[in-house]
Amino acid sequence: MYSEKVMDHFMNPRNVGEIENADGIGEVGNPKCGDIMKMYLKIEDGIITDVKFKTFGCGSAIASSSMATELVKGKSIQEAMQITNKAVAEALDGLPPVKMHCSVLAEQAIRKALLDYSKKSGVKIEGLEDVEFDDEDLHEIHEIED
Amino acid sequence: MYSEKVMDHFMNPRNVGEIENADGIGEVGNPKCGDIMKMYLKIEDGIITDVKFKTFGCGSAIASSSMATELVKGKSIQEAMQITNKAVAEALDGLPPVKMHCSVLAEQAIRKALLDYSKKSGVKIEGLEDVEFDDEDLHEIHEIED
Amino acid sequence: MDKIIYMDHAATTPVSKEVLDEMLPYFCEYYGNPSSIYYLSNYSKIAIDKARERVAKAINADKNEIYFTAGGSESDNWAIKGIASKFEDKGRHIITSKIEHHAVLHACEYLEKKGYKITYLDVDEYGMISLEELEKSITEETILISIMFANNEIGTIEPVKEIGAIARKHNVLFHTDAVQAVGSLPIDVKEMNIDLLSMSAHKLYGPKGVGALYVKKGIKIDPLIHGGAQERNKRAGTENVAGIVGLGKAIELAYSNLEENTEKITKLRDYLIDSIQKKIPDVRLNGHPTNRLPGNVNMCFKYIEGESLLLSLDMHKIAASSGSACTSGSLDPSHVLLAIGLPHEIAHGSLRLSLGKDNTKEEIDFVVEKLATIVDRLRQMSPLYEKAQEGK
Amino acid sequence: MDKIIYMDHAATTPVSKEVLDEMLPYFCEYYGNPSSIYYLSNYSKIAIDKARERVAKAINADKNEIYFTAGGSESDNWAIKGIASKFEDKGRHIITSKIEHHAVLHACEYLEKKGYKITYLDVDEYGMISLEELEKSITEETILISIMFANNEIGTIEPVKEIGAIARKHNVLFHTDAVQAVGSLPIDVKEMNIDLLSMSAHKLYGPKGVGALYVKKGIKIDPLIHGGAQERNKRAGTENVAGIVGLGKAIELAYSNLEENTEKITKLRDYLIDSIQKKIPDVRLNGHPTNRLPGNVNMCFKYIEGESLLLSLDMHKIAASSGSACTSGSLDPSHVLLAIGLPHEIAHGSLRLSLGKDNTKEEIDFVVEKLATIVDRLRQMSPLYEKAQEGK
Ligand SMILES: Cc1ncc(COP(=O)(O)O)c(C=O)c1O
Ligand SMILES: Cc1ncc(COP(=O)(O)O)c(C=O)c1O
Repeated sequence: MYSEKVMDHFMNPRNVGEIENADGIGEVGNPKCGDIMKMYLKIEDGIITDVKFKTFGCGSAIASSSMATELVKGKSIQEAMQITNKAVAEALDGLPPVKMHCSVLAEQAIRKALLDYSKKSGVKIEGLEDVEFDDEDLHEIHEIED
Repeated sequence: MYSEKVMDHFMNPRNVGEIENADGIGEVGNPKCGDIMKMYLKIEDGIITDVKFKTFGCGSAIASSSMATELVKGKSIQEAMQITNKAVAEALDGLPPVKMHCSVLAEQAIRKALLDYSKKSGVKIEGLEDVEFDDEDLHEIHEIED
Repeated sequence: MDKIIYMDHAATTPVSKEVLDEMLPYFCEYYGNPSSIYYLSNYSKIAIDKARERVAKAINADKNEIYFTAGGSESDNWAIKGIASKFEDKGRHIITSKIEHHAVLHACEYLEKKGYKITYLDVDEYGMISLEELEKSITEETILISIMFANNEIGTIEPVKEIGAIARKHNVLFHTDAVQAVGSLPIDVKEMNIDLLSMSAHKLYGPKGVGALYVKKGIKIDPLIHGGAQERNKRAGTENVAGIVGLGKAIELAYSNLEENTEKITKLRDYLIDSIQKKIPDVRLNGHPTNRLPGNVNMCFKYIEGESLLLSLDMHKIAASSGSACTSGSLDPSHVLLAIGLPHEIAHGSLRLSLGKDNTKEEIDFVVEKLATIVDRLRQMSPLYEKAQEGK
Repeated sequence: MDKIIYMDHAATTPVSKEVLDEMLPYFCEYYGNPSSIYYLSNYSKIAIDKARERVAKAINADKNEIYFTAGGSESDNWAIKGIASKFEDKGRHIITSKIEHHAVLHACEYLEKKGYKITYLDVDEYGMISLEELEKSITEETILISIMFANNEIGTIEPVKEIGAIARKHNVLFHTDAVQAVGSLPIDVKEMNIDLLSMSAHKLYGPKGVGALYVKKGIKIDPLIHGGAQERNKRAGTENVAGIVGLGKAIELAYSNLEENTEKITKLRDYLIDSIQKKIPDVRLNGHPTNRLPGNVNMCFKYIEGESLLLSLDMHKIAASSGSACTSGSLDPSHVLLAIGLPHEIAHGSLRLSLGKDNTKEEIDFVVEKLATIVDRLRQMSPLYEKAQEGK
């Protein structure tokens, strides 16, 4: 069902934990739906110098979080903004169709943390103004056809 | 499906053939339904001294005819009149429910031959006056329940 | 000859050794429920997937167009009732033929009781439907045409591609009961415009109790069996994994040897027909002389009844079948033989010998020899024969 | 430990060696179609007959009350739709419960779309229906009550005999989905007033893809699969002979060892529940504490999600299952866990360990040890756990 990469990131997730006094924190998902991702960012001079996560969710949610942290670490804010759910899924060598929403969650967690940073720091981030985080719809996004 | 007796009477039927100048001939059944039995009787002094049959039909029709001839041979007319389809079936160690109509056919063939004898000879036979031979209904008689 | 001579392959076939070998691990070893997520279940999931691919390939379908079922009857019922239920608001008219298998006919009769209108097309003396009549019977209300690919009793092959074209032209769905055709005839659902196709494993050296329904991508159909999400939510129930594996292997084998087997079996069939006609008087070949299933021989032997013929053959360890009513205990002989115009008494004397890949010429010679003796014996006993002889 | 530790017997079971051995001859050797009349077919006919007797005996039914199907889902669908169709003129109301298997629920929902009225009874925190509520919901229109014998997720055993008595009193038919109960609990259809009962072979060490429906003598039901005259005209299709033989053997084995297995498995179950509760904090046992299936353990582990638990167990070769939505990709967790009143986030953290006759105490110790580590690891990762700890 899952690729080896997914299993590796699930069993040995990178960057688990919290960052005290994080510059940006993003939490997405909903316990009702069975997944919550919380992402902590440390940002210095526009560069994401550290990132941690905590996730309540299925294997691919945990793996997606882990992979997302790897993808953003050391990147500039603008680079991090380019990371899509597809990029997360591809970096994991793919996710089953019913699990694609986990990668969407990871993408949103990054953006929400960046939004939080933007609000706290007053640094404007292009493309973040009108993002909505609609938890309930997430699972529907990549439904299989029949 | 069939008892050994049925198979024996089917493979080695007794009294197959015709009797020239038979004293009574009875034909029952209908080619449409897949069975016809024709029975020939030789009757002397109220005793059935010889009997032959020809049958178009399934295995149990042939076996029932054969058994019926054995049962009537040497019997008096009154004894022959007592032979029921049940007696034929029992003598064959039973017939499958869907095949019980074959034994009914055999019983009717005997009676019809006796009726023919009665008409030709003028000898009255008790119990034969109001017999009807309804070919079409035969198959329905012993239908299985569901 | 001690071995049984099996000439009833249209009724069922033995499971090939190669097929059974592929099935075996899925009983005790790879027993995981395909819906479970742990590693053990991967074996069953992959096995089903492979079988689906094999089945799809055999009829030029897409993997996702194949749904596994419990056999031909379920597939037929599902196709007909599932489409009827889904499209009840669009129309309630279905067209089928008089010579369909009971799985189709009785499903249609059931729908008739529920208010659907069914047209049962006539067939000609060879068992072929008329394309003209078919096209004429299509109305605004027509939602489905269900015509079999090849008939199980007389072997006649219907003009499937032409039916498909007519269905397409009038925007009506086309289901074909291909239970007798799959494994014996080349099938291309795309080229033939087939929307739904039923098959059954046990007719092609696979196990009994497993089959499939092909449903063309995009076609909506209500499930017959609701429940779990198996078969992409279309057919619930824990999968018969071993059976599905068996179907996959069997169909692959059938199509990789198709030409060779067809040639061999067709030759044997024609030799069998020829030998019977030469040796036994008053016989009639039922079905189409050439446009018939490779292994199908169906003949009527006048003046005798089919079951007594079968029983006699059985005494010589020859397994065959008959369209006689007496094998089923009902009054009427086969609806197929009546539909091609045979009178009842002739239809009662029918015999079907259906050949398979392992039959031999020696077996055929043996069968014909025995058959001649048996027919003669039964005719000597038959009052109909007597009358006919007198008439001559 | 190299061998897999299988604790998902409620999902499916391996076929017992003894069962497979009895099945094997019916693939390649005794392959005759049971409907044929020649000698070869006697083997299959007799085999089916024997299986029918064994199944009947296991539930104290009559041989002629057993109809073979392709599994539990078909049996459920047939019972519900077959009765609904037959009695549509008498009434269109069916009573069932909120915790039924999807085979029952989705069949009922389908009927709802077709104009039937369905009452879905609530259950209490243990998963038990209320007999009072049941009786109150019966109307003039009610034709069928369908309540499961024992729940597949939480193991709760419903008051079947009492339900049967209520059904009888009000002259309503009573169907029970006994797929999880057959082979694990004593069943007497006569004493329990059961009119229809579904079972499936693969839950009791028989093969997948075969089951049966018990239909009490005299009860009229429309077929789900129309066609040939198999199963006394009630369920068409060439019989899955080997599968049926397997079901017969499996059920006989199950009931001849019932007491012994029940005692052993119940002990293991209670030991497992006990060990988990001792070793792991913040857990909750779902289902009835005592009135539950011998092998069923269902627990919620707060703050973590079920699928991640399953995956981690799988890494230790432990096979289990979960009521988490994530195993199916849908939003909502198990309808059963919601019906007993669990909040979504708790329901997402459920784990079902279902024990079988071959599980051992050593396996349980191993599983509990691994489980404790896994739960701890996942909780350390969980933002919910973090919040809860802060709150304390
Ligand atoms: C209670 C219950 N009913 C019905 C079914 C369906 O049975 P099957 O998978 O044999 O169709 C199952 C198991 O899957 C079950 O546990
Ligand atoms: C043409 C045709 N359709 C349907 C069926 C039914 O298939 P099954 O016996 O697998 O249900 C058969 C064979 O029995 C058949 O020959």
